[in-house]
Order: sequence, then C-alpha cells, then structure tokens
Amino acid sequence: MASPLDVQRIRKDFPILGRTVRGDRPLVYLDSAATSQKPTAVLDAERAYYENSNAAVHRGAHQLAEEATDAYESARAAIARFVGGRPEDIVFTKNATEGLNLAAYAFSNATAKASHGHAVDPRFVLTEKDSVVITEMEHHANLIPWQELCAKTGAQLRWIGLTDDGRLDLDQLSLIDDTTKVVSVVHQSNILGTVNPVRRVMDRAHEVGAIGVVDACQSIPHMPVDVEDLGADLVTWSGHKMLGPTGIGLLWGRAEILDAMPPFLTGGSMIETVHMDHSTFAPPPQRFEAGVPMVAQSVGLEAAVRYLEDVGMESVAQHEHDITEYALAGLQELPGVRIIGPTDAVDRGSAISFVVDGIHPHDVGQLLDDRGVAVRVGHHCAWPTCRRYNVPATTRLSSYIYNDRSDIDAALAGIRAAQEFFGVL
Amino acid sequence: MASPLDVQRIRKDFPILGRTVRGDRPLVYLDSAATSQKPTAVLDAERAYYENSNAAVHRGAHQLAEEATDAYESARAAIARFVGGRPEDIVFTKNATEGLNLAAYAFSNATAKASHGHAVDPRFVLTEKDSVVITEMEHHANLIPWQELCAKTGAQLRWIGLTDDGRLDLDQLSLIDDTTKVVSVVHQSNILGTVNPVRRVMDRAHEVGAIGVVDACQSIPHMPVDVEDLGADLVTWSGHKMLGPTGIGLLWGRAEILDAMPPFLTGGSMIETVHMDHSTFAPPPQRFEAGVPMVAQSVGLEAAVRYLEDVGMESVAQHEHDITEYALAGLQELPGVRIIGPTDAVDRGSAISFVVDGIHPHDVGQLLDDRGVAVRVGHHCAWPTCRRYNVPATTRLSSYIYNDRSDIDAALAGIRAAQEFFGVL
Amino acid sequence: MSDNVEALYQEIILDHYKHPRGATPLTDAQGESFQVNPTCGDEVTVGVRLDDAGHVHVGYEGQGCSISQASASVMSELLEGESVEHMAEAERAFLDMMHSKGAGEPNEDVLGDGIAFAGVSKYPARIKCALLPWMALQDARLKAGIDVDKAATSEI
Amino acid sequence: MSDNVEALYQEIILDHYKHPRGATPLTDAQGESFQVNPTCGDEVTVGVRLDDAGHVHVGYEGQGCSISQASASVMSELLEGESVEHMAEAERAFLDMMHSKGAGEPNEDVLGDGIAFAGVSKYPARIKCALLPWMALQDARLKAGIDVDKAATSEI
Ligand SMILES: Cc1ncc(COP(=O)(O)O)c(C=O)c1O
Ligand SMILES: Cc1ncc(COP(=O)(O)O)c(C=O)c1O
Repeated sequence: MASPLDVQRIRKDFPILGRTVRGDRPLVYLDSAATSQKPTAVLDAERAYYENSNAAVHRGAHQLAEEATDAYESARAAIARFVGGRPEDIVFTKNATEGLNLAAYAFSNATAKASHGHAVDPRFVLTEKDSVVITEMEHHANLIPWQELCAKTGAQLRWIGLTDDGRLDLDQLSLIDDTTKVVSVVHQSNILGTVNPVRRVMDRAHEVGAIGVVDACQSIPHMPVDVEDLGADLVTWSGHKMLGPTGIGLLWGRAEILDAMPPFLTGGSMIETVHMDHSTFAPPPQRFEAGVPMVAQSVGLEAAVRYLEDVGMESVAQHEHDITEYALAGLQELPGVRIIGPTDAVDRGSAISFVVDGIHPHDVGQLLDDRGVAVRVGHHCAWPTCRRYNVPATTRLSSYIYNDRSDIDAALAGIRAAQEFFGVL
Repeated sequence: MASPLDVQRIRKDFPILGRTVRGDRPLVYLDSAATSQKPTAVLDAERAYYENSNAAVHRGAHQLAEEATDAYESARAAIARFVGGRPEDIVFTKNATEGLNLAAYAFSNATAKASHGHAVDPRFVLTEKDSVVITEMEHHANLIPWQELCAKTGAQLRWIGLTDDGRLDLDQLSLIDDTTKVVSVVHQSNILGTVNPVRRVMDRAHEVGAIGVVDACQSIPHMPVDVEDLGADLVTWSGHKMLGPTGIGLLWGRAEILDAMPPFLTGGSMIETVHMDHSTFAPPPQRFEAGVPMVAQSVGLEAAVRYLEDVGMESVAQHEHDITEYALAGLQELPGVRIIGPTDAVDRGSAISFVVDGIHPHDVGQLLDDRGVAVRVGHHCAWPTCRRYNVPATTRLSSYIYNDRSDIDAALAGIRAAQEFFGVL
Repeated sequence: MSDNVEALYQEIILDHYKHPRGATPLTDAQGESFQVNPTCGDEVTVGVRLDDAGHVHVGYEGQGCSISQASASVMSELLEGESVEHMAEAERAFLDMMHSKGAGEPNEDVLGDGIAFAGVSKYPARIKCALLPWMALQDARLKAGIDVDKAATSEI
Repeated sequence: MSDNVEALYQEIILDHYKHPRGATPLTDAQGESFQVNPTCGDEVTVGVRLDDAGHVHVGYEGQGCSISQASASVMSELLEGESVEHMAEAERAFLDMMHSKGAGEPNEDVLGDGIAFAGVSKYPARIKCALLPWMALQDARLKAGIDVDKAATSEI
C-alpha cells in the first residue's frame, strides 16, 4: 500500500530540511530515531508562550501565572488525549530516560525507606530473592537503571533473549516467575526496529504480580498507541522524537500504581505540607514534578501532538510501513549488506540497522554524510544487542513523516558508493 | 548610588513587558525570583538552533550532529566562563531541583551500593550516626531531598536557625560537627532576600570533612559569582531565573568530588562500556547527563549568559541594590506593613517579602494583580521559614534588570489601595 | 478596580471574612477533616455531625485568605441544622458554580450567600481557596459515614 | 566525493586500515591499556615496553573504524624501536595536529605517515577515533612508568 502522506507539503513545515550540508548537498535526514526535526508550528508555539505568558506555573496569583498554568495543563490534557490516557496520569519529565529512572527509583527508594521503618507499598520493596526482568534488546536507558536497582537492593537482573531474526524469544517468558517484581520492555526497538508483543509480556508480568513498564520511545511517535491497550502499569517516551522540543519527556502511569509510588525528585510543587523534620506529598502527577517544570517545552509538545493528530497517526504508520518495505527491499538487493533485525516489515518500525562487509559502520556513515545523507552509526545505546548479533556497531537509517522513497534511494546510492570507495565490491 | 542600567533600553529586548493584563493594565512584572522573562536574543538563538542544526548530540557521524554537539558544548563553556569554572565541571540538569537531588542521591545511592558490597567512596556513605546539616531558610528543593536522604539512611537532619532579623544564626554553626557528612545551604534566600556568608559555612563543613553544597538559584542571576570563591564542592542553580529558557539547570562540581560521585540518572550517553550484567560509566560531566539532553535550551541559555555579560553582572548587582534600597524604604513608610527578612539592603537581594496587617497575602497579591502588578504570594516553597516568622504566607516583590523604581511605586500604590479596600488603614 | 475583582470581593464575602459565622470547632464531631492548599498554605479543619433528628451540624476552624475563610463561614451558616439532602444539593451547586467560569446563573435558593462566590470562578488560582472548606466537609462527612448521592460530589 | 572527505580518507590511511602494521599484542608489555570509544564501540588495547637500550616497543590489538585502526597501525610503526624522546615528541605533534582544525602544517619528520591524519581534524566526531590508540599509549606508558615531559601529553 502506498503512502497516504503528501510528503512534499509536510516538508515545507520543517525549515531545516531546506538546508544543505557538506558544501552544497541537500540534507537527507534519516536519523529521526535519534531525534526528530520540528515543524514551524512547534517553534511558533514555544515562542508565543515566552512572548506572552511566561511565568512560574501553579504558584502565582497573577494573570501571567494563570495563563502559564493553563498552557501547561492544557498540554498535559492534549498529550493524554493523544495516548488515550487521563491528564492526571501523565507526568512531565525531561526525557524518557528520566521516566525510566523514575520507575526504577520507585523500587530502590521504597526498599531503602522500608529498611528504616517507613511505611511503603510492599510491591516496590526488593530483596535478594526478587528478580527484575528486561530483554536483550533494551536501550541503555531501560537497562542501566535496572542494573543499578539490582546493585542497590541485591535483586537479580534477568533478560529475555533474542532470536536470530531479531525477535524476542518468547519461550523465555518463563523467566518472569514468582520472584519477579518488575518487568520492563521496549515496545519498538530503536536498533532492530522490532515491534514487540508487549501486551503478552505485560500480561505475564501481571500473572505473577509484577509491575509492568513499557519503553514506548520509538512507538508512540510512529504509530497509534493507546496506553491502556499496552496492558502496562507505566509507559514512558520522549517529546523530542515526536516533533516536540528537546528537554521534555512523558510518563503515563495507571492511577493506582502512580499513587502507590514514593516520590523521586523532591522539592517545590510536589508537596502537601512541609516541616523541617517531615513533609507530606501531593498526589500524582504533581508528586513527580518537583521544581519549575519545562513549561515552554510542554507548549511546544502540545503543538507537536496537534500536528501529528492533523496528519493522523494511522497515516503516519502506513507511510512508514511503506518506506520500511521499500528500504528493506532495497538494502537486501545490495550485495555485501546485512540487515540486523527483522528483514520484513511485519511488526517492524522504520529504524533499520545494517552492516556492510568490509566497511566499518562509522565509515559507511561518514561517506553517506559526505553525500548529505544523515544516519546514525554506533551501538545506538544498545550495545548488548550488537554483541548478541556479533557486530561491533551498525549503521542505521530511520525515517519519519518528512521522508520519502527518494531519501532511501539516496542512502542506497551512498552505500554503493562507499563500497566502491573501499573497494569491497 | 543610582542604577547604572538603561532600563528603558533593556525593556525593549523583552517583548512580554509590552503587554497589558487584566484588561488594559500595563504589566509590572515583579516576580523574577520565581522565573525571569526572556530577551529576544534567547528566543532567537533557540529557534536558530532548531531551524539549522537540530540533532542528537555526541552520537551522530553527520554534520548536523557535529553542529549540535558543538552548540551544546559551546554553551557549557560559556556557562563555565560565566561562573569562573571549567567546562568539564559543569553538568546540565533540567532545573536546580534536579541538581540538588543529584547531590542528595549521591549519598543514598552510595550507601545502598555499599550495603551490597560494591566499592564506593566512603565520604558518600551514611549511617545512623551521621548528620546532614541545612538551614531554616532553605527552599523546599534544598530541604526535602535531604529529608528523604535521612529517611533512606537513618542519618539525622539538623538545621541552623535564624535570627529575628532574617539572618542565619551563626552561633549554631557548631551543629556542623564530626558526625556531619554534608552541609547544604542557600546562597541567597528566595523568601527573605538574605545573602548568606556561605564561604564561612563551607569552610566549617570542610573543617569536619563534610561535603559542602550551595543552592545558588537566587545569587548567580543577580550578582557576580565565582564558584571557586564560594568554597563549596557542589553548586547548583537554574537557567530560567537568569533570562534562560525553562527546562534547564546547572550543577557545578569540584572535579575531584564529581569524579567520586556515583551516577544518578542512568541510561544512554553516560556510559563507558555496557554489558547485560554490568556497565562502567563515563567521567563527569557525561556521567551525570543520561539521555538526549536539553540542547536547544543550552543554546538559549548561552545567549542569556552573553546577554548578562553584556549588561555586566556588577551593574546588575548595583542596579538591584538600588531598587532594593528604594523598595525597602518605601515599604517601611507604609503603616501596617511588615517586612519579613532583613530591613536594610546590606547582604541582601531584591526578593522582598512582607505582610500587611489585616489583609491576607493572597488578597494583597490579588489586588496588586488587578492593577497589573505581578507578585508572588504564599510560602514561596519555604514553608518552615514562614512558620519561623509566624506568618502563614507572605507577598513577595522581586525585581530584575528590566524593573525600575516606577515598578516599585506601582506596587506601593497597590498596597495602599488594598489597605483602603479592606478598610484596614 | 476592575469589574472582575469587584465581583470577586463581593461585600458579602468581605463581611463573612471580617465577621466569620460559626468559626469554632465542633467538639462532638463524628467526622473531621483537615485540608490545606499547598500553594498558599491556607488551612481549614471542618467537623460534621448528624443528629438523631437528621440535622447536620458543622463547625470549623482555619486560617487563610478572605476567599477561603469567607467560604467556610458561608458554608457553615448555610448547612447548620439542615438536612443531609440539602447539604448534598448545596455541595453540588457550589461545585458547579466554581467550575462555571462565570457562566450560568447560580441557584440562590440552594446557595444563599454562597452565590457571592460566583465571581471567584473567573480566577483559577482562587477556586481552590473557595473550595477548600467544601473539600474538608466532603471528607469529614465521609469519615462520619454520611454518604450522599454520588453524582453530587465526586468531581471536586 | 568532497575534498574534505578525500582528505579524511587519504590513501595512506586506507592502506594502513587494510594492511595494518604491528597489529599484535606485546607479550612482554610493561604497561598495557584498553581504551574504548563509548559512542561507537571502537576498541584498542596498546602495550608498551622500554628495553635496556632505551628503545620503545609498541604492540596493539583492536577493532573499529578505518580511522582508529589505521591510527593504531601508523602509531606502532612510527614508534617501534624509537627513543622515549621521539615518542614524546610524536605524541605532542599528533595531538597538536588533531586540535588544529586543519590549520597549521604538521611536521612530517616527526609524524611520518601520521601526517595523513591532518584531514581528520576537520571532523570532530572522528578526532576521538584517531586519538584512541594514542590515549591508550599514553595510559600504557604511564603504567609502565615511562614518564615524559608533562607539557607534551597532558591535554589529550
Ligand atoms: C533558592 C531556590 N532554590 C531552589 C529553587 C528551585 O529551582 P527550580 O525550580 O528551577 O528547580 C528555587 C526556585 O524556585 C529557589 O529560589
Ligand atoms: C527505545 C529507546 N528508549 C529510550 C530512549 C531514551 O530516550 P531519551 O534520550 O529521550 O531519554 C531512546 C532514545 O534515545 C530510545 O530509542
């Protein structure tokens, strides 16, 4: 099925796509899995906020403070609507990494407090008998916080392995057992492109009474996602990958779970009462939003969400599916090129990693860059996944609503040129 | 001494100051201690970044990634220069609250890891025999993280009390003793306006081998500050109070201390090597910057710093001193008005809290707002400080480079009008 | 002074603020609730009792701005000695009015002096002040086991 | 292909990449260092030994991109059997070149094939690749107790 998007029209909304790089090469931006570009509507919204309503939110008695608070809470509502959640269950973070840390710290903080006699929800208390389950395709952001949690509590870290064709090995779901207190899994891998059956993993987590976390960084920007449908307790993602500003991320939580979680970052705006020797905390989401938040960024993100709603997330997904099929086919036609991850477009997103025989990924990327094609090289913050597939690194193409088949053609031509240059054909 | 600033010229750089509120009232913005307004140069810099160089930093092999990385690191260098530090010792956070939590979590994380046999620097390990010392004039952001730390480790929280005229009671410095592992103190109080002799407190902390932390949120935007001179190990402040964007804060650390600290937020970009079962971490500042950072905000903040350098921080301080003297005198001439905090402008910033006999601070603020005067009311995230002075809340005026005496006049006239309206004169 | 702020500070509100009615705790409360507005520190404790004849008794004590204190005073005056049904109706009406943003005509029969708070609904930061005693009431009567029609109260 | 990238991938670099010299670990190293570039995963282990006659011996093993691997090869060829002074001089010259952003004339007498890396200095992300083996060398020789004039090396 062809793309339903008018890419040429969309590109007009992204000023950066009109620039040239490396001299006079038109920019071909294929690095949206790292961060997306921003439409003018987002930049305008942020600027308008600063020029008209900037003030500290939830604090002042003056009109600017009212307007700023309104802007911030309206952004929360827009984002909630976008993912099918309630505004009260959406927490603003600085990025997805903070969201995942917020989740992991709920456990370490509860464990430490319990050991000093404070009342906490026992679901968040870990001992050496407990386990934490993740997968072998996690971004470092969904790996290291759990490693750290285990280092702090003595709990055991387990991971579900991968099949040779880049999928979760679901036979290993049994690693989630009665010892398991939390299961955290990526919805769509940023290195393999795989879309995981997270509902199945979350259901398994709930069978054993564990809390379920989903890293939706690469799914929410690229396909319609209803947070309720994922079956998770906590879902986190970033704003900068979905046309929004840098410096803002999101955490959605099931109300009952958010409510049971101890605070993470503490300070102003997250309190109920404060005395020198003790304090009580506000209900979620305020409990998790200490300090002056990223108000302008929330306003920019609301504009991004509205932009995506106008395009339509079904159309976005269909468009990317089309590009992904095209790119997978094109890469597989090139001799000496191997895709790391699923080779067909079923349950798969548009981030496509590959290696080229005889040329290091870094050099492939450099030669593509020289032709104006911006891709990412390296381990993509998923180093253990690279090891699983015996590659030191990969080159990755990743597209979004402003890319079309001609961008893929440019990348394919660049790979061929690199092969010629390095004499590996 | 009169103000050295050409306030009328400066005001032209702040579009929001040209607006009206509550119908046709020109805005008189006296809430800069909550958050400052932003000059056009800051908004332009952010926008130019998005329109020309937006990409994920420290990750790509393409030109945009190079430019973005350059922009981000150049911002770090500019900020370092502004506070007299080295770029390598500056960590970007989302706000000052995160910086203070980063400091406090160094202790709880080290303590938890040590209890599970991991090697950590013993200076960060707390037991029930240890103490943490703060003051009674801390913002909640420099109080609750330490309360939480004590709840997690059993350490004892102590605080240095205040004198009736709004100063630290230095006789209580002896609370810092051999049990003390960390001392954290505000440089300039956001509620009282007091500028504390932090050097003396930090020196006392170092005498007993404790780590010293300074909350410089209200000082760095308003006076020349050299981080080395403070004598602290860690200094934190926010960008949004110094003409910069929302969503960015700073932590400066003494190299040796930063290096000894375990990571806080973990994930991408802060690692050295990653395996499924263990990881090693990058040196500071990267160790403390997990995930895609607030790049556009760093660029905006660099523009803010350059703006302040052009104005000159000596001039900023002198200007605010002038306004502060003027406001203190004017308030003290009003019958029924009591200043909470020092009543003279010696060692004192421009945040001035007061109460009006017979009118609740919230109502004072509302009536000022009705005249276009934006002030803050409440406990200003320093609730225990309000209790110390037996007030439920205060009304607070706070000025910056774009305010002049006429703004203070507007506030004074508003207070008088409120008194008339409530019939308390 | 703007029309809006005139509407906010109705004479009747100022009068209740300066001369609060019923501002004493209920010594024999069946349910009691302490509520605080974390942004400004306003506090109120409301106690409630249902007597054998089915009459509601309300007492309170607090400190805060004119709006929160007048609201408590108006509330206690309005409900003292009334039926549970009346209390439920007043709760609902007050809430609706607060969320109306100034639109709609508040019901004076049900709200009495409470209609003076209609102007508060135009000031988002002050709505919480006006609602504070009502939130305490709701919590207190739940603690006292005085339940009313759900629809009336679930949206505070 | 742009001039810059032609300058980056000098023939000599590609030749060292495809035919690395001295790419074996030193079995009798006095100091050894493993270095990794965390952004791309390039790795190198460099070993160093100073013999009784005052000659330096360098061995290495690694994996990574053309720039990092060629740099290791050029480095080992350049230093093998040379004096400590020569090593120090080469370290300093290589560093200076990398931080030059393409300005200045690298010293071929000191750097030999190493001058081929001048073009790398225009690609900030690749400077780390070229420096990786030199960082490992510096660390390895410090471990081996081979110290040189501070000014030469403290700025990597
Ligand atoms: C003294 C002081 N400390 C800490 C903070 C917290 O700063 P932020 O809200 O930017 O995290 C503030 C400002 O709100 C402050 O004034
Ligand atoms: C799958 C996945 N998880 C987590 C992250 C971390 O997101 P952020 O850098 O916005 O914190 C990313 C992106 O870098 C990602 O792709």
